[in-house]
Amino acid sequence: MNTKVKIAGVEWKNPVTTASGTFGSGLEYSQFVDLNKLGAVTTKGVSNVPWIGNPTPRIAETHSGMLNAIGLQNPGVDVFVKRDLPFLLDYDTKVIVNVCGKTTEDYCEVVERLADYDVDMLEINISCPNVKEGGIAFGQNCFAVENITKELKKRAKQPIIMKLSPNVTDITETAKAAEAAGADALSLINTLTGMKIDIHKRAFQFANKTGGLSGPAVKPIAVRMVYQAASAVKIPIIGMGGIMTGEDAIEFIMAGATAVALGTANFTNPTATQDVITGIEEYMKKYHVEDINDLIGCVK
Amino acid sequence: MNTKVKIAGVEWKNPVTTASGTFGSGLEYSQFVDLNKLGAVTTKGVSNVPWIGNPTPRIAETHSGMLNAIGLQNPGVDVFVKRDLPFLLDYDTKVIVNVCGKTTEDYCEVVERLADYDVDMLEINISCPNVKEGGIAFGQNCFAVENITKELKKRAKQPIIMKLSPNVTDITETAKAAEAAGADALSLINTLTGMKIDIHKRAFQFANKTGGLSGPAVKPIAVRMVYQAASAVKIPIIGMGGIMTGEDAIEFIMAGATAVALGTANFTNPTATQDVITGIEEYMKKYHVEDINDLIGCVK
Amino acid sequence: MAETFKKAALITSITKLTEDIYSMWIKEEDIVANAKPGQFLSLYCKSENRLLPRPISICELDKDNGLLRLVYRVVGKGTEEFSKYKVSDRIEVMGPLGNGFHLEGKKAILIGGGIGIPPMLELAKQLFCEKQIVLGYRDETFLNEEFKPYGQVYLSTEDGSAGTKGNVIDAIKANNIEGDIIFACGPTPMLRGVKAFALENDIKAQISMEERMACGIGACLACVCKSKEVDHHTHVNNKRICKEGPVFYAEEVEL
Amino acid sequence: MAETFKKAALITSITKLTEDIYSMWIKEEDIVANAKPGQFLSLYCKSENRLLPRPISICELDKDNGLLRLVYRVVGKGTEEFSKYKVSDRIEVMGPLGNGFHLEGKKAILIGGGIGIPPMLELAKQLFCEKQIVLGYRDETFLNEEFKPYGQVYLSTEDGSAGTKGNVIDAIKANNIEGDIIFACGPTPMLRGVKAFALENDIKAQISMEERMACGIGACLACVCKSKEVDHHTHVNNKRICKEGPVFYAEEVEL
Ligand SMILES: Cc1cc2nc3c(=O)[nH]c(=O)nc-3n(C[C@H](O)[C@H](O)[C@H](O)COP(=O)(O)OP(=O)(O)OC[C@H]3O[C@@H](n4cnc5c(N)ncnc54)[C@H](O)[C@@H]3O)c2cc1C
Ligand SMILES: Cc1cc2nc3c(=O)[nH]c(=O)nc-3n(C[C@H](O)[C@H](O)[C@H](O)COP(=O)(O)OP(=O)(O)OC[C@H]3O[C@@H](n4cnc5c(N)ncnc54)[C@H](O)[C@@H]3O)c2cc1C
Ligand SMILES: Cc1cc2nc3c(=O)[nH]c(=O)nc-3n(C[C@H](O)[C@H](O)[C@H](O)COP(=O)(O)O)c2cc1C
Ligand SMILES: Cc1cc2nc3c(=O)[nH]c(=O)nc-3n(C[C@H](O)[C@H](O)[C@H](O)COP(=O)(O)O)c2cc1C
Ligand code: FES
Ligand code: FES
Repeated sequence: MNTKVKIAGVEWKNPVTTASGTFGSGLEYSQFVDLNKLGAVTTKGVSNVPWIGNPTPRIAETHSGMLNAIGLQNPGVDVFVKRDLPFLLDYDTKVIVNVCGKTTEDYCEVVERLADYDVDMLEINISCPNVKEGGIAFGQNCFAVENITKELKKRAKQPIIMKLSPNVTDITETAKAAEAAGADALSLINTLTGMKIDIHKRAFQFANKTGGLSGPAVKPIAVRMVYQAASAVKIPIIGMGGIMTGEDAIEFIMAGATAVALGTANFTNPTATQDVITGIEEYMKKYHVEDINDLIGCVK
Repeated sequence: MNTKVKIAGVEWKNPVTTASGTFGSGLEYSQFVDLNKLGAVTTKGVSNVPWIGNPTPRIAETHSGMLNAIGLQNPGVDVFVKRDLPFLLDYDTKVIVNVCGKTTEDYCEVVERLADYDVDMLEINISCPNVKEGGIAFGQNCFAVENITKELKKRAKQPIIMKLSPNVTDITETAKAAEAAGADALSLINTLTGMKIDIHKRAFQFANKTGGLSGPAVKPIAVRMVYQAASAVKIPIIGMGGIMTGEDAIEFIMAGATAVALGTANFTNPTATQDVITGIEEYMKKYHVEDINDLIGCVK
Repeated sequence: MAETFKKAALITSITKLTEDIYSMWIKEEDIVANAKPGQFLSLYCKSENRLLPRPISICELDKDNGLLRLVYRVVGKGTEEFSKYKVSDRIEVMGPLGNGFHLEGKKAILIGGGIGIPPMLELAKQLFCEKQIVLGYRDETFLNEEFKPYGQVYLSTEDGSAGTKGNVIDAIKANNIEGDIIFACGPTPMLRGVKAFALENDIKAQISMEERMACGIGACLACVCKSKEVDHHTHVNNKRICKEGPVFYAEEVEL
Repeated sequence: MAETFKKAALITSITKLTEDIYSMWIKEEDIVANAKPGQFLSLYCKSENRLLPRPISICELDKDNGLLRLVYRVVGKGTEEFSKYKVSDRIEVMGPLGNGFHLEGKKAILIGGGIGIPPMLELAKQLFCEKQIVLGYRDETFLNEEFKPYGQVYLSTEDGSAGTKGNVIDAIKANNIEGDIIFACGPTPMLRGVKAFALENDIKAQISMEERMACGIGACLACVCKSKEVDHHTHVNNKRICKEGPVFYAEEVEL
C-alpha cells in the first residue's frame, strides 16, 4: 500500500500535514503525536519581525466550528530559524513554513531569509482575515495574487504554496492567477470571515469585530472549493477545512486534493493527525486501494 | 413592549418570518405553528411556469448544517395564486412571495402576475446555487443585481426585497448595487455553495454536484454579512442563516437586521418560529428593552 | 388532514434484535391513537450537530396501552445515537406521518426486505384476509418469528442460511405463492423486482418508498419520487414520499 | 517538560454543591501522579458540535487512590453537559496543564473568589506554612467548610449573608489579615484588587488567570495575557496562560 504523495517535487510519506497556526512549530503536540509519522509539519505564520497579534479574547466556539482572531502573533523569522526550525529538523518529516506579511516586501524578506535554510516548502498566507493590512487583501484580488506570487517566485529557493482565501466569489480565478504566476501548489481553504456578537454585553466578541471560521461547519464549502480549484488548475492542492477523520481526508482527496491539512481537529483531539493517517490507511485496506494517488480527484 | 417592525412601509407584528423554501406556503406547518403569530410568512420560490426541480437525493446532513439541492421545484405562479395564496390570506400575517426565474423576463412575468394580488412584499431570489440558469448567476455580479432590480422595480406593485448570495467576495457591493437600483429591502443570506462526496460510492451526493449549505454552521458568516451590509446601505435587512433560538435572532438584529427568517430550524423543531418569537420577548423582558427597534444595529 | 403530533415520547423498552438492529417501544398516546400501518415517525436526535429528523416506520401499535414500536438498523450517527438510549429516557418524535397502507384484498402477499420488514408486522396484524408473508434477509434473520401468528411465513436469505437462497422474488417463485394484492417494503432494487413481478402477474401492488427527508411533512420537497401522472399537489411529475407516500401503488411511481 | 496525558477518565462521584456548582471526582492515575495545585485539565465534550475543550482547575488530589476532583459552575453548554454525567461514565481529559502554584512563604494569604475558590483547596492542603484563607462569594457559599482543617477561614459575601459584607479585600481589611505571600484565583476585577493590595502592602502575590483557550498546551496562542517583559517564548509582550500560566506573579502581568 502506497501512501506517498509528491507535491511540487517534494515527496511526503503520506498526505497529512498540520494546518498553519493550530500546531505551533510542533513542539507542544510532539507530546501526543510522533511527528515522524506526519507527511509534513506546517508551521504557524512567520513574519519578518515579531508580531504581537490581537487583543483577547481571540477565539470563540460556534456550532461545529470556531472563530479565531489570533492575528498572526509570532516571534518573527529570526527566532523561528534559531529555535523552532532546529527542533523540526530533528524529525523525519517535511517542513513547510507558513509565511505572512503586511506588504509584498515583508513577504519577500521572510522568503529570502529562509532561502538558505533546510525548509522543504513555503506556504504563503495571503488569506488571513484577522490582520488589518496584508493577509486577506492579497487573497481576494487576482491581480494581487498574481503579483505577489511572481515576486516570491523570483526569490524563493523552495517550492511556493499559495494559501487561498475562501472569501471570494470564484475560487477558480485566484487559483488560476496563482498558477499563472508560477505557484507550485495551492492550499485551501483558509478561514471564512465570521462574526459573533455577545448579546448580553451588546458587544462584538472580538476587538476587530470579525474572526475566521474553521472546523467541520465549513467542510462542505471547503470540499466544493477544492473540487473547483482542482478542476481549474494543474498544480497540486493541499485541502483543508473541517477535516476530523480519515474519511473526511478521503473526501478531500477524491475532490482533487493531493494532500490534506488538519487544523481545528487538533484542539478537539490532540492525536487527530495520526488518527487521520490511520483512518486513510483503513479506508485503503477496506476498498483495496493500492496507491493513494489513485484516489486523487477520482470523483469528477 | 413593542415588537412591531416596519420594512419598506409594511408593518410586521414582530420581526420573525420563515426562510423561503423551508416552510412551503405555510399549510403543512400550520399544524404546529399559529401563522397568525408570525410577523410574515415567506413562501417557497415561485416561477412563471411549474419547475420540476433536481433529481433526488436533494438533501444531505452536515455538521450542524445541511446541504440542499431542491432546485426550486414549484407548481408555478398560476397554481400559487389559486391555491396557496388564498390559504395564506386567511391569516393575520404579512405574505411575502419569493420569486425565482431563469431569465430577467421570467422574474418580470411573475412579478407582473402578482401585481394585482393581495401580496404584501416580494422577495427576489437571485442567489439560488441549485439551478443552472438564473439564480446565483444574477446574485454574484453587481451589474446583474442592479439590472434585474431596476427591471423589477418598474413592474412591481409591492415592495421588492432582493435576496443576496453569500457566495461573493464583498457583500457590500451587491447590497449597494441593489439599493442603488431601488430595492426596498434586502434578505441575506441565501445558502453557501457546498459539496459532499460519498466516499463509499465514489460519487457526488447530488446530481448537480453542489448544494446549498444552511443551518447553525453558517451563522457566523451570516451575522458578519448582515453587519457589513447594514453598515453599507440604508434600506432594511432581513437577516437569516442558522437562526435556531431567540438569542440567535437578537444577534442578527444587533448586527443590523430589522427582521429575521428561520429556515433549517423548522426541520429541527417545527415550532421554531413561534419559539423564537417567545425567545425574543424573553430577552426583551430580561433586559428591559421597551422597543425591539432599539436593538436594531445597536452593536457598531 | 389527519392529526400529527410532535412529542417527547417515553421509551418503555429497548432491545437488541441482531448485531445492528434495535427494537424500541415508546409511549405516546396521541400518536398511537391516530396511527396506522405503513405510516412513519420522524425521530429527532439529541445531538445538536444532527439537525434533521430520522424517518422510522411504525412496526407495531399497542393501541390499548398507547404504545408504539420502532425497529431500526444502526447505519449512521443518528441511529447509533438511538441505539444508546435507555428505558425511561425521552425521545422527541413527530407523527404519525405519511399515508400508510390501504387495507384491501382477499389473498395478500406481504413482502418485506431487510429493514423494510418492520412495517409489515403491524400491517400483518391489521389486515384481515388470507396472508402470505415473504421476508428477505441477507443472512441473519429477525422479527420473522413474530409474523407467524398472522399468516404463512416464507423466508429468503442471500446466503441460503434460511428459507430460499436468493431474494424475495425467488422465494415467491419457489413456493408458488399467489395472491390478488401485494404489500411491499424494502430496498429499491427489491421494489423494482416486486413491481416487475406484479406487472407480469397482473397483481395490484402497494409499495413503500424511501428517500432522504428534511421536514417530513410535505413542506420542503426534499423527498420526492417520480410519478407517472402530474401530481395534483406539486403540479409536476413528482410526489412527496413523506406526504402522498410512503406507500404508493406500484404503477403510480417510477423506480 | 512535565508529562501530560490525554485520557478517558472514569467518573467516580458527582454531586451538586449549589444550584449551579458541581463537584466531580475522576480516576486517572497518570494525571494525578503528575499534578500539582493550580494546574488545570482540559475537559472534552461528548457533543460533537462543541469542539473546544473546557479548562477546569484541579480542586483536590487524592494521590493514593489516583483520584482528582473538579468543581465547576454551569455557565454554558459544555459545563451543562458535564453536570449531566453519571458515576461510571467516562470523560476525556487532558492534563495536568499549566504551571501551578509555586509553594513558598511563611505566612500565606489564600484568596479565592467565586469559581476561583476550588483550586485553593489543594493548595491549602499542600502548602506547609501558616495559612489564612479568604473566600469571597456573591451569596450562597460552597466548599468553605472543607478549608477549615487547613487554616483560619474568612468569608466575604456581596449580600452580607456570611462573613464580611463586600469583597475579599474588604474581608482582609476587616480582619487585619497579614502575610508575606498571597495566592489568589478569581474573576479579573478581584485579581486587580488583589494586585493593588499586594503592591500597597508590599506582599508577593501569585495570581491564577483565565482566558479562552483552544489547544490548552501552548500551540495556538489563543490564551495570552499582556506581560510586562517580552516573553521568552512568544518574543512579544504576551504570555500564554495555558503554558507559562495560569499562575503568574502579579507584577509579571497586566490586568
Ligand atoms: C419512510 C421511511 C421509513 C423508514 N423506516 C425505517 C425503519 O423502520 N427502520 C430503519 O432502520 N430504517 C428506516 N428508514 C431508513 C432510516 O430513515 C435511515 O436508516 C436513517 O435515517 C439513517 O440515519 P442515520 O443518522 O443513522 O444515518 P446517517 O447516514 O448518519 O444520516 C444522515 C442523513 O441521511 C438520512 N438518511 C440516511 N439513510 C437514509 C435512508 N435510507 N432513508 C432516508 N434517509 C436516510 C438521515 O435521515 C439523515 O438525515 C426509513 C426511511 C424512510 C424514508
Ligand atoms: C485555567 C482555567 C481554569 C478554570 N477553572 C475552572 C474551575 O475550576 N471551575 C469552573 O467552573 N470554571 C473554571 N474555569 C472557567 C471554565 O473554563 C468555563 O466556565 C467553561 O469553559 C465554560 O464552558 P461552557 O461550555 O459551559 O460555556 P460556553 O460559554 O458555552 O463556552 C463557550 C466557549 O467559551 C469558553 N469559555 C467560556 N467561559 C470561559 C471562561 N470563563 N474561561 C475560559 N473559557 C471560557 C469555553 O471553554 C468554550 O470554549 C477555568 C478557566 C480557565 C482558563
Ligand atoms: C487558531 C487558528 C490559527 C490559525 N493561524 C493561521 C496562520 O497563522 N496562518 C494560516 O495560513 N492559517 C491559519 N489558520 C487557518 C488554518 O490553517 C486553516 O486554514 C483553517 O483553520 C481551516 O482548517 P480547519 O477547519 O481544519 O481548522 C488558523 C486557524 C486557526 C483555527
Ligand atoms: C430545503 C431548502 C430550500 C430552500 N429553498 C429556497 C427557495 O426556494 N428560495 C430561496 O430564496 N431560498 C431558499 N432556501 C434558502 C433559505 O431561504 C435560507 O436563505 C437559508 O436556508 C439560510 O437560512 P437557514 O440557515 O435558517 O436555513 C432554501 C433552503 C433550504 C434549506
Ligand atoms: S421531507 Fe419535506 S417534503 Fe418530504
Ligand atoms: S490555549 Fe492554545 S496557546 Fe493557550
